[in-house]
Amino acid sequence: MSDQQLLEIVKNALIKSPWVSHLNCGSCNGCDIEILAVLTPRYDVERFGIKLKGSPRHADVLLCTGSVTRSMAPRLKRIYNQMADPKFVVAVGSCATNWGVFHNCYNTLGGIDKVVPVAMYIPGCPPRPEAIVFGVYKLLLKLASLDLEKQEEKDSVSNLTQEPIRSEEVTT
Amino acid sequence: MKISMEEIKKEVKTMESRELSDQTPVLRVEPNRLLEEMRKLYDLGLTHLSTIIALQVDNKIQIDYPLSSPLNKKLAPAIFVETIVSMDKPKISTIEDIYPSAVTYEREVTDLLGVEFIGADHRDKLLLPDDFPDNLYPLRKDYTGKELQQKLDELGVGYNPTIPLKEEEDYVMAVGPQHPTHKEPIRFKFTVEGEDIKNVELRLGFNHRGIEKALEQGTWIKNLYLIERICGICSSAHQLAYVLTAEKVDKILDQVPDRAQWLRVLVSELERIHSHILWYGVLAHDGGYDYMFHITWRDREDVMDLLEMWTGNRVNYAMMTIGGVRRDIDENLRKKMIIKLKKLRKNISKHKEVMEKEKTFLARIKNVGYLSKEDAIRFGAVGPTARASNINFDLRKDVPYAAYKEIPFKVYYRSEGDVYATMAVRLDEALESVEMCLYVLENLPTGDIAIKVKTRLQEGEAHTRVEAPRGEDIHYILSDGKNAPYRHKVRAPTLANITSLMYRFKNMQVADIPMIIRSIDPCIGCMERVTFVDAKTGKTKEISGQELISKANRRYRLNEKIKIFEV
Amino acid sequence: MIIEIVKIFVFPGIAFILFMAFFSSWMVRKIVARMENRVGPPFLQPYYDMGKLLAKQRVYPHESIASIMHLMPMIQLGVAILIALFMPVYSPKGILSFDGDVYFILFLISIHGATAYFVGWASRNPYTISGAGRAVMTEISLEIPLAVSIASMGIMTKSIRISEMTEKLGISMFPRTETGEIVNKLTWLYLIPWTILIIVAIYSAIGALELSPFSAPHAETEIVHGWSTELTGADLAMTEMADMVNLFNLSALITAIFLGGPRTGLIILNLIEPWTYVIGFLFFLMKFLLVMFILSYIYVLSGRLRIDQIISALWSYFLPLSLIGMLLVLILETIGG
Amino acid sequence: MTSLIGYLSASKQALKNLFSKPVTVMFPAEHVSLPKGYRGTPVLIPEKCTLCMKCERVCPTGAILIEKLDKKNGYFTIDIGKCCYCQECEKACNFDAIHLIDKWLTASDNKEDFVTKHFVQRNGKKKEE
Repeated sequence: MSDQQLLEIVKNALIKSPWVSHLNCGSCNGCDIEILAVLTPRYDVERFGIKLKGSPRHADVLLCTGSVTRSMAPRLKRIYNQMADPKFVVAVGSCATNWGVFHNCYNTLGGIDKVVPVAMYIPGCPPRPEAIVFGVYKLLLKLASLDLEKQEEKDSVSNLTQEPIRSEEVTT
Repeated sequence: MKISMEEIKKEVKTMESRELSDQTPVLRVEPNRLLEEMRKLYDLGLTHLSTIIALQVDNKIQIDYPLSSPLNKKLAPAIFVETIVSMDKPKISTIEDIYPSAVTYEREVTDLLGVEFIGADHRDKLLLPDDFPDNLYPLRKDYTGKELQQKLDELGVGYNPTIPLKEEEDYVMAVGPQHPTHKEPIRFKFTVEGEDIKNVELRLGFNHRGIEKALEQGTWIKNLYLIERICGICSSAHQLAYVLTAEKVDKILDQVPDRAQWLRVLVSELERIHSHILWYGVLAHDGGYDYMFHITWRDREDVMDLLEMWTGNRVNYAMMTIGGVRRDIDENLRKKMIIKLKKLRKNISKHKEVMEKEKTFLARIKNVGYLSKEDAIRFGAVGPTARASNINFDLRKDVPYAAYKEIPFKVYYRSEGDVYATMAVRLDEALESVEMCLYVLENLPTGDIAIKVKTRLQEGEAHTRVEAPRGEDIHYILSDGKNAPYRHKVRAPTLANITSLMYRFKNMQVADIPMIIRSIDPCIGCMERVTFVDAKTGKTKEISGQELISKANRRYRLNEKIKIFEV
Repeated sequence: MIIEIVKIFVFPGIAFILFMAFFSSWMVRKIVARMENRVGPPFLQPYYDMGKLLAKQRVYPHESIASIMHLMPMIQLGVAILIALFMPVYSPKGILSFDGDVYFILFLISIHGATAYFVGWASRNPYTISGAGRAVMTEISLEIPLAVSIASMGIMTKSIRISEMTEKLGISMFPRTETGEIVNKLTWLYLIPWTILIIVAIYSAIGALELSPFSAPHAETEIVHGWSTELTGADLAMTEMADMVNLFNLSALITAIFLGGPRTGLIILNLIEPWTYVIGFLFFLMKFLLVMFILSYIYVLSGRLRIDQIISALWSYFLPLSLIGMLLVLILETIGG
Repeated sequence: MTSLIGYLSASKQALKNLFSKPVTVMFPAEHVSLPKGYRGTPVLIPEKCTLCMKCERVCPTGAILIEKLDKKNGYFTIDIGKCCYCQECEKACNFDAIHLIDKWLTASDNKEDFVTKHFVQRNGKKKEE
């Protein structure tokens, strides 16, 4: 099997089984309870293979909420570094997208993208659980349409050729 | 035995006494007599310190201590003790020996306004980031919020901080800021021996955004929505406290139509139902009982639907406005709500039946995290946490606000004091709230839902205490007649309960951590809305051996080997 | 020769075992989801999960011992598959079978706990170390009740070999004369110890699989993900797969020892050889699914006990229970034998 | 067995759930109905807008930005990536020019998708950029 075919399989598997981890970077809890609500029977994201994992090491997608506070910014960066490639960050809520209602608060930095690269933004205050599901679903659609012939898009899916790394970061 | 307000006023030597806009008596005492008078008041029965309100007035710092009594119903409405210190090197004696819960409030004041508390031994940062500059106190009037933001960005606060890679001591288990138990950022540092907890330390401030400072920049209307986002779960409780306080400041509280007051009660009670169901669902999840988590959250969707149908959003309802509420209920919606609430009542009774019987789950929550009645009073526990420790106190009953006077309901309290009792209290309260909602819907008065209010409020100051789902929530506003508050102080229930929480870990195990943390229903978003500054960068403090021993002794005596807020 | 190779690698060997493992993992998740009134994952979900995990990058934390963290999950999977080769699937005899293989399996099951400990220790993280300690404590506590209950079945069937235990289950307790009359009048009393022993065995199996109420080693809300918190990529895939295979193993073991495995029981069919195997396989599947259902039923309807509660439950409740079962078997053997 | 009574009370419900249809709404295949009055995306009707700045003043998040070119012309920008969906702008507007509609599936990988910029001409024709 060629490298290309293998990548194709990996890509498909990733789309069918994104495990998410959740991080509150200083939000009001509104988005957090809606993220928890997507697991529950009414919305049940397990039918898409989405699982909420406690350990960022196991996760593929990091759901971040809230405008990043000055205390959480280094922790967010560190948790992002702990995750294994391929990894994606989704900003949930208006304050995670673009500062939102906290733009006057001195101890906040702004959207998640000021600290780590963001793959998908889900505006809403808070977004409905369906909107969160839709956001993750749209991220997967974006992955599915990646053209693996191109090097940079190939890199974003997998690091198959990469040797296992030793992280300087330890789990908090 | 039960002493009244007039007698209290006679007992205390005051410099002068005045009243807030809402007729709350303020007793101003000299700073050097504060400790003495506070001790006298504690002995007279004013055992509950709600918070410490500090603000800069001209070149002085005014510090208010709202006191009340959970046991003596005559003293349930708060009374303010006030003292004034000068701005340069402000100093005042600590009251943590009398009110242990004052530790957090005092540290908050130290961080935000730079007041030094004489006699208190831990003065590290509580809420502000570690690399926050020294001698910069956000709540002083030197900078506006935007200027402060720019200054901090120039200094690079939060961009390049140093976090230790690993704990230096052995057997330290850190819970948070990212941990599956607690979705919100807070950090507990547990020193464990095998499975037993030996020590616990707490670091707050990960969710500290600086809302109180930002409120001074907004307008009375804009602030409604920032206040709402202090916490997404108890959003309407904060909003209610804010609008009631603003109405008291503007002296229009009695003009607010009845229907508006009843609808305020309705949204608060619906919020309480959803918050309590959420809470015991997550408690079941913490206990590994995922089945109950899913079932309770499935049924919670009903109340979320109700709120969405009425208010247009599932979480931040934006219902309150100064002078009334924003949306009315029509006949069609009222009927729908009654049908859904009756279904909900049946479902909550089912949850109650299962959760109070399942033995593997009960084994996890019974006799875990015990808090006695004496300790609950001493550490200033509020809300369901206090009611689980046999304190019959509910602000809705004892200091009625909005339309609670006209609505019949029962206050539930239990004597066990463990996690099980907090669960049982909340289950009962959720059921009672459904009954209250049904009563409100069936007896809703007709009339307007809001009155027109000017964009600027009158000068004045007022405070309101509201029974949020988690307990007493206090808002204080000082208005100088402009279109924004001069000072707005918020104390959320979690900050009052966190002191008692630290004592609950005694003799417990690692596995009990999530259940005990859950028992007070912590809401970190609520707790850390304030502004705090102080940083000791590069300075090392030398302590002599004698000092160290006396400190250690003091800690041992006061806290029984459990350190609070040592970071 | 070819048949042997097919047996080992295809049916009922490795390919079949992995299929059954993925299937049982999906089954448990689906039953749990449906009991919670949800839809649950699609049928191919475990394949997607494993495919993705195998391709992910491996990250080893600062100061950890990478070789142990890489090797131990592989050992877990290898051991799990080795156990699975002993399971009788279509005929009372598994691929591997020898005298004393029951005790060999018990030994192999305990290896899982030891490897878990090493992974947790090598990760150098307070959560993993705590999880590792809990895994070992649970493993030790459940091993003895499980061993006692299996040994009692051995006494009942007078055998220490899975294939014989499967074959003789019931027959040795119901010895008949040539005309078909039951000799021993006490035989129906054997149902009492049998019930006690199967309950003990099922709870021990739940403990070995780290499911609720004995899920403390993996307690998500306390210690993140227990001993496997720091595993990433292929290492995590190996442990997850080992867990899945073990789910098959323990259900199949209970099916074989307590329910007669692929034996058709009272139904007597005179069929030519391949058809007895097909019928046997179907019977195995039915019993297997029943055990799986009971496992997930207990799993979904119980909370997670604390580690000290687990230990005291297993030592002071299930161990005496299994000993009572054994005693009853011995008494019946003495009186009736 | 350790908790037979507890099991019985929950297991009846669990077994009932097992054989009944799940309550899951099969989003995105199934349509999700929103209640009347849902506070969704704010949308401007440029013909009605008079650039009175009232909504900008009242917006708590700064999601509305009005750049006036002269007395009659200007750009009206709404950034739903900042919006907190409080409906204050709809309430403040005297000309019914801004509305919160029931559009809510707005996720995107590009922040610029959230910004809509309208060219507003008082008593003039609409022109969209």
